[in-house]
Amino acid sequence: MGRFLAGRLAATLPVMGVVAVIVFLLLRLAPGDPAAILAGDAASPEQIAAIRARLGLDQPILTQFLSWLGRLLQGDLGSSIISNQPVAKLILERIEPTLALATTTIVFAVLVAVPLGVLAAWWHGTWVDRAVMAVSVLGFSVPVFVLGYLLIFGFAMQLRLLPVQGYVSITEGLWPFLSRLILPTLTLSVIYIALIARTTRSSVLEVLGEDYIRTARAKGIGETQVLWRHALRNAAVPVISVIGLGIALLISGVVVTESVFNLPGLGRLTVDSVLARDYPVIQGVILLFSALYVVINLAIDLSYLLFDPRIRY
Amino acid sequence: MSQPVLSITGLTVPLPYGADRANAIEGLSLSVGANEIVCVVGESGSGKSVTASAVMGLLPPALKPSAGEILLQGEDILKVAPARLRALRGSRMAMVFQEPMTALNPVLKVGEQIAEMLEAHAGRSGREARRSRVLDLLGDVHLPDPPSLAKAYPHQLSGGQRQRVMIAMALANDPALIIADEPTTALDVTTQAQILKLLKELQARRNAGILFITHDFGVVSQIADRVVVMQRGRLVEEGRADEVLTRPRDPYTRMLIAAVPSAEPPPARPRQQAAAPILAVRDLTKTYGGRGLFGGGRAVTALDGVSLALQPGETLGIVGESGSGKSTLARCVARFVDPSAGHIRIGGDDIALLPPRELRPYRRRVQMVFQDPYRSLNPRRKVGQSIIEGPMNYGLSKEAALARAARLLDLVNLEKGALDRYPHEFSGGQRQRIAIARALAMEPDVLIADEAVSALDVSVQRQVLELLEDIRERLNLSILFITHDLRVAARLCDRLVVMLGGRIVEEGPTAALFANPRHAYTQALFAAAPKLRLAAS
Amino acid sequence: APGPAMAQAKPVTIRAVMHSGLRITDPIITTAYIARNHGYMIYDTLFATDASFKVQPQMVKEYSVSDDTLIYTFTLRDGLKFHDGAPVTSADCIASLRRWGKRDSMGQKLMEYTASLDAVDDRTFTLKLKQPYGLVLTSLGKPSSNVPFIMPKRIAETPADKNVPEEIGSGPFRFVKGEFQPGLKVVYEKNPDYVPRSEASSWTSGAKVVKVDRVEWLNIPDYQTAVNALINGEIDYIEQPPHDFLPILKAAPGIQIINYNTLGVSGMLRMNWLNPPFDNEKIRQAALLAVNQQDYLDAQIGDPDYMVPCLAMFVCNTPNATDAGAPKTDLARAKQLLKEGGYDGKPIVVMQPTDLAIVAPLGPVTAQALRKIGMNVDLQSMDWQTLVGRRAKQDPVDQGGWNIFHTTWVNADMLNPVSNVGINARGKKGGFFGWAEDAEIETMRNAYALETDPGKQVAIAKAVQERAYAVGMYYPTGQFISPLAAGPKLKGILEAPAPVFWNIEKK
Amino acid sequence: MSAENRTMPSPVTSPLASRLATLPPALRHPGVLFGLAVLLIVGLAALAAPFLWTGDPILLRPRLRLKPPSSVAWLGTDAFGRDVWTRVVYGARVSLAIGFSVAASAVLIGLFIGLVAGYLRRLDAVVMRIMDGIMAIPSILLAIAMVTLSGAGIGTVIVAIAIPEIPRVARLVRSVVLSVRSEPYVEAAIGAGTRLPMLLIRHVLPNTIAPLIVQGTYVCASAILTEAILSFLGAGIPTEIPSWGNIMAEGRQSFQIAPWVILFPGLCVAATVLAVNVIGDGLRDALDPRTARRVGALR
Ligand SMILES: Nc1ncnc2c1ncn2[C@@H]1O[C@H](COP(=O)(O)OP(=O)(O)OP(=O)(O)O)[C@@H](O)[C@H]1O
Ligand SMILES: Nc1ncnc2c1ncn2[C@@H]1O[C@H](COP(=O)(O)OP(=O)(O)OP(=O)(O)O)[C@@H](O)[C@H]1O
Ligand SMILES: [Mg+2]
Ligand SMILES: [Mg+2]
Repeated sequence: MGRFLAGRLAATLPVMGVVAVIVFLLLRLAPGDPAAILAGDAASPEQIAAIRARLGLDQPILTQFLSWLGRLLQGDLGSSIISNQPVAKLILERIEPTLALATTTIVFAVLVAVPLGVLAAWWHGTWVDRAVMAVSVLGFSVPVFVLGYLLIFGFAMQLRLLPVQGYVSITEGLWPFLSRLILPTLTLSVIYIALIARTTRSSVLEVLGEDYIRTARAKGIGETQVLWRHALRNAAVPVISVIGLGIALLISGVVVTESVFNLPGLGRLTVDSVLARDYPVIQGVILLFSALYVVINLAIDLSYLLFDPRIRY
Repeated sequence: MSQPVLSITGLTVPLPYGADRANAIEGLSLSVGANEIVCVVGESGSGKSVTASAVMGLLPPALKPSAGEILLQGEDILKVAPARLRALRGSRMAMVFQEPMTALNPVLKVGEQIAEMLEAHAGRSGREARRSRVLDLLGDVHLPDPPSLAKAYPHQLSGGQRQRVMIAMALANDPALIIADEPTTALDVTTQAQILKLLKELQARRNAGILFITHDFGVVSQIADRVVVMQRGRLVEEGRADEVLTRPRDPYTRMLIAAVPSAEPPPARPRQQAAAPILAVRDLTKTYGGRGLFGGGRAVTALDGVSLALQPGETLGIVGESGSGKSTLARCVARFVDPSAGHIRIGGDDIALLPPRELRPYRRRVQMVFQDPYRSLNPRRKVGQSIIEGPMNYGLSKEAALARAARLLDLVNLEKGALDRYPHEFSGGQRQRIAIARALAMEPDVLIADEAVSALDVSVQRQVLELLEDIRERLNLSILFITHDLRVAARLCDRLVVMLGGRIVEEGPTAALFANPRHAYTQALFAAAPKLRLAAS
Repeated sequence: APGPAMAQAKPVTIRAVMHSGLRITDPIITTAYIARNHGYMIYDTLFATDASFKVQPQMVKEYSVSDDTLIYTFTLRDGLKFHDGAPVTSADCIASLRRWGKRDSMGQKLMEYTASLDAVDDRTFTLKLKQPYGLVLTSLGKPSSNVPFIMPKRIAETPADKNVPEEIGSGPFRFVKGEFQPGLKVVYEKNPDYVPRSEASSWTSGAKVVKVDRVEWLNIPDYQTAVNALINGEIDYIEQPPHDFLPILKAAPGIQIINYNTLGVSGMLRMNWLNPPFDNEKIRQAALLAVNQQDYLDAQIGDPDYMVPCLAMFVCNTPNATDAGAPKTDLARAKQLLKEGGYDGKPIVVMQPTDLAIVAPLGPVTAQALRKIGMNVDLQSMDWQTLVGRRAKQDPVDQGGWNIFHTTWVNADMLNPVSNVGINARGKKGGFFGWAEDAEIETMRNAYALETDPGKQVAIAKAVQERAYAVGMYYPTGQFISPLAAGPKLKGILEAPAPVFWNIEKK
Repeated sequence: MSAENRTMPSPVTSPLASRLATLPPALRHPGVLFGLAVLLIVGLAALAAPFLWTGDPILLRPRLRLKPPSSVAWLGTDAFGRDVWTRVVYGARVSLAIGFSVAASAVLIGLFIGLVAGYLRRLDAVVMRIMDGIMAIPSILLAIAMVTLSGAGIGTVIVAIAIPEIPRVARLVRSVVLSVRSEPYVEAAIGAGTRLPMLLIRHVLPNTIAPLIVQGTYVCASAILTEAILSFLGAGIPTEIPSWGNIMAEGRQSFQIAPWVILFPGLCVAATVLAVNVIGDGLRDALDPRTARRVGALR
């Protein structure tokens, strides 16, 4: 167990290394020039070149990479080219809304999707099953931004139940915080619900065919208990895996959801800095995402232990 | 006799459209009295399990009884409301399922699983009361250290222990009827013997009726009061155990009983002693796990300095306790796993530590027949394709390979048309013969058979054994034959080795070993084998 | 942080959605309009232009010009104070002008003719010219990018290509550094020390009286959301709602649509003079004859109320407005010129920034027009920053160069041949992207700059425009007005060439 | 379980049943049939686009912008006055092309990587770490970077969307390979001297097909949606080439005043994604190796 953890944590280094190299190359090969952006419309080539030199962008890629890596190893993520602010500060400011949205989305999606999936599996082949599957596939078929607009139109504009946009920290009260997260959460979780519900359904379906389910029934216990106590726990591992895999999906979805609902989160920071070629910020954010990804996967692998005593590390 | 615990009359369960016959069971009537053990025997697919499930009300949704009644102490299972059925299950009737490996929920502690049975039938309410009852039950089935065992998960128990947990569960609410579906197929004889003894004891103590499904006649003769013989969904014979076993009336029963191998080794085959063994294993050691980048957990020494030799044309049997390293030995010799140390000589060359690339020339010379004939044939490839694959790998033309395959099918008693069919279109016995044909198509020097007949019912098992006897004579084949069935070993093998804990503890000519086992474990093994009183064949 | 006085009552706050997020806080190093707007919040200017295009003193109390028009003497008003408490001095003004003179095109020109800038005392300084120059006050009162904002000397000494380290000015609002989130949110609070002028406000001149406690600029990237938020009362102000949303906003109760910038905005089609086929004057003319301004305006704006069809390069309804030399769509002639120019059918790369809603429609319209006369067009979609990077490349098309891009300008920047960068004809030596080069125009531009008689200036501007059309410097795709939308509570929004927040009340 | 009934060989009694029985079993699933029908219609419409009363998909008519559906423009016009019906029909070409080529390329490349990683222990760790790395990069971001890197174009968008999908496919294949490689029939084939490439093709590959079809349909559906998101972010297909994604992205501005611009391509996306997903689910039910094995074992 300890060795497993150590091993997994050690394995994160190569992953992050790979990510760092890929991202660095991608960015530096991409067209667009932060110096030209900084210089503005009327700048002369000399002015742009001077800015490039000041930013060190005229150095060979390898040199740039090594110096970035060197600073990174000292814990310095650098500063934004565009706004001059430290990357770490930018990220810290933006992390809260994204984290809040991701958390509410996961919690909500799991709370809805798992029972839906279980129901569909239980009523396998009936209209309940078909309805659940159709709804979740449909949810999967609507582009996130369209869904966001529809929800805003319905809940905020017509019914005037919820605010349209923005983010308020939880420190300023639970309702202000939650009310602004409800619509984004709904929007973002639809895809997620579809994914989890379908996985839960097929996983529970598979488990329901297992011998120990028959054993459980042979004991004369009620069907609800068969379902929740015996079937669901055994079906948990693939469901958890898909939640983990879906986190990558979530991060992509966050980008759009954050723009539609004007949440000042990491997704927007990422897109904005990509569009502005703000290299240090992009690198910092991606590094954070990949670290997060690795940690989440580790957490998920560890959570298998909770559900399946046969798994040991 | 008072009212029977279970009485089935005229039960018919139709099969879904398109199956090979109309009804899984047809007009079946049988009864089980209190304090009686009724054994059900019959070929695979004859409807034994369907009968058991029907009694429990646990038939798969595809199967619905169309006629008949099943009376449990006078109450018709087929008519009662679902809630009532649930109340009956586990309290008045209980079932021990065929596969202990899969019948227990892998994520719940065994203690909880037993306690659930008590909980479901409210009788014992208090948590404490339930706990002590669980411990009593575990003790009843002779499991060691019940308090810690109750906290174990199924995968932490051996097969025999799991089987006993299942039995404890079945007994929890003192049911009037216990149904046991092939509860011992996967077990070695020592463990099997323990379980049978236990069942018998418990039945006597609690005055329950037991419906016991099996294909092992040794087991039948050891515990049955009455025997029911089924074939293709019908009951063909029924009677007191000693009568059916010694004086079978129905031809099918007679055929079955005749197929049971005798425990007496046949006289040794006359063979000339060759100068050099075809296969020589020396000091073979295999340790699983322990290595690996991030630690593979525990290390298991599955083989610990095993040495043996196989002469040309000889059949060497390997018997021994479950987990003693028999399969590991076979797989090392076939080089599906890499030995940790030691030597494996084929002809003159040591292949023990050759890298995979250099193994190819030797692959042809050692062939393996696997325990599960279905899984050892690629379900997506036609039988013909599977058979010619090997020879063609070694340069034979397709025509020549097909011709050889046709000849081999003939040798294993299958028609030529079989080449164009898929594995699932064959019966278990046929599949095992196909697997043998595939191995023979390589013209190997050594054939390794790992539990190659254990999964088959006696009549099919007999066909395969006869085939092997025939082929080894004709082709002068050397066979390494792994089994846990001593009768089978006795019948086929020239010599036997007995394995325990990764070592060979005894070895010798079959007859000599049977007559005079010296090692304590060998003695225990033979003692545990069920004795048979059968009709003289 | 808000002072104790503000903490008691809930501060009156205007929440405004601006056209983009503020990232670069230095209005001198960038021409970005958001930085200019930011500049108007926290800085003040020496002079300012009023609604009748007259330059009025702002920080300057009085000024005098020597008879030979070579020496300008400026005296600052009393009580000018930076947000850090320091008084505004001549040294601060001189440093600020020098820095601005390094970046801004009009500033550069002014500095070319400037012999020296000297402090006379703390509140008086002089600007000495090398020769008479007509645009001294026009430059100092320049309403749009880059505006010569006055900063403390220590900050104005930052190199001209480096963002200022601190946001300190003497303007009517103070920058709340602690709440600044680049690209997301900027917070300003009322500067209690600011002493407004007594004249009435007119454009960026006159009194700048702040009537709220705070102004928050938010960047809501999705206009759909911003519009909904305004209707829902979550925000008070949208600087530039896309025209497609105006019907919705008009229908919503209480929402005001205000044409604050009547000068408006102009679109520009810019060809690259370095690459074939637009290195050929005939083909540039062919292009100008192929396009039709009305199509651009229809595609871009749609609502006739907000379009100003206008082929005056120096902005309609201003002193320099004229349609001299303007082409009339003539496909036959265009085709003929194309043939004469020897167009070989090579694809023309037109860059289209899909993420910039106001510019995005121009590319397809151009593509369709050029195709009509038989040109082969490769319309390439990209994001604006890719375009910004790529338009700086002087390479041939197959090595990452380009042929055509479009952009828009606030008309305040286009009013004369000197400030209108599209007319800059210096080619590769300091010209605007596209690198149009024409010695004749450069001569006229210089003449315009040196001319002190407004009437003669107008004549020069006309000649410049005729020449510019003839050589194909650029095509104005039309003028339009981008109104702002405000919630029912805002009163007193001023007209100006840039959005300004003084004088606005929130009830 | 009823999945088994469905896939039990049909009785050769009624003519319909016998005709159905000649279909491959997977195609007999009603969901699959429905999905295929929808895809067929969309696909045919895409192929026959010029003949479906369409005009020029890029013809701008700025004066006719944002007109509601009428006899002139069945589905109305967009903000450039282009005909929405024409663009939606032509858009089917691009969206289907993107969906299918992303699915095909991600599946093929992922399959190759997964097979190699699953079978060659030595490469496994390295290859999978790289895959993890790619997976850790948010796919949208990678796509934006790729698109800005090599310019907007169908090809770039396909590559950009496919790359992040590859690791997921590779992981899936690898896990199948790991479980199949210990199957007795694979060992039997090794024992018969079958060389690695043949072993993979004959014995391992077929087992990956069922899960790959499911994964492939999922990838196909999500590629169509991802393209829409990329267009939303300004990094998608050039507007000259209509795709459902960029039609919707361009139309989002006028969502409230001209909902038809988004509605019709939206419906098309929903129907197609639904069809593809239903096919995937149906094939999973029909091709589930467990079901197949159980059916076989019962006979
Ligand atoms: N779920 C099911 N659906 C359809 N047919 C079934 C099902 N379960 C069993 N059958 C069929 O019912 C018949 C009887 O099967 P059953 O399992 O009772 O055989 P068995 O006697 O227990 O054989 P074995 O000794 O192999 O366990 C077989 O033909 C089998 O194919
Ligand atoms: N792949 C493996 N990794 C780790 N341990 C293993 C592995 N395979 C077998 N073992 C262990 O090696 C020992 C010998 O196993 P083997 O399969 O050879 O036993 P066997 O004699 O064939 O038993 P059985 O009669 O039950 O088939 C057992 O303790 C088993 O748990
Ligand atoms: Mg059975
Ligand atoms: Mg074994």
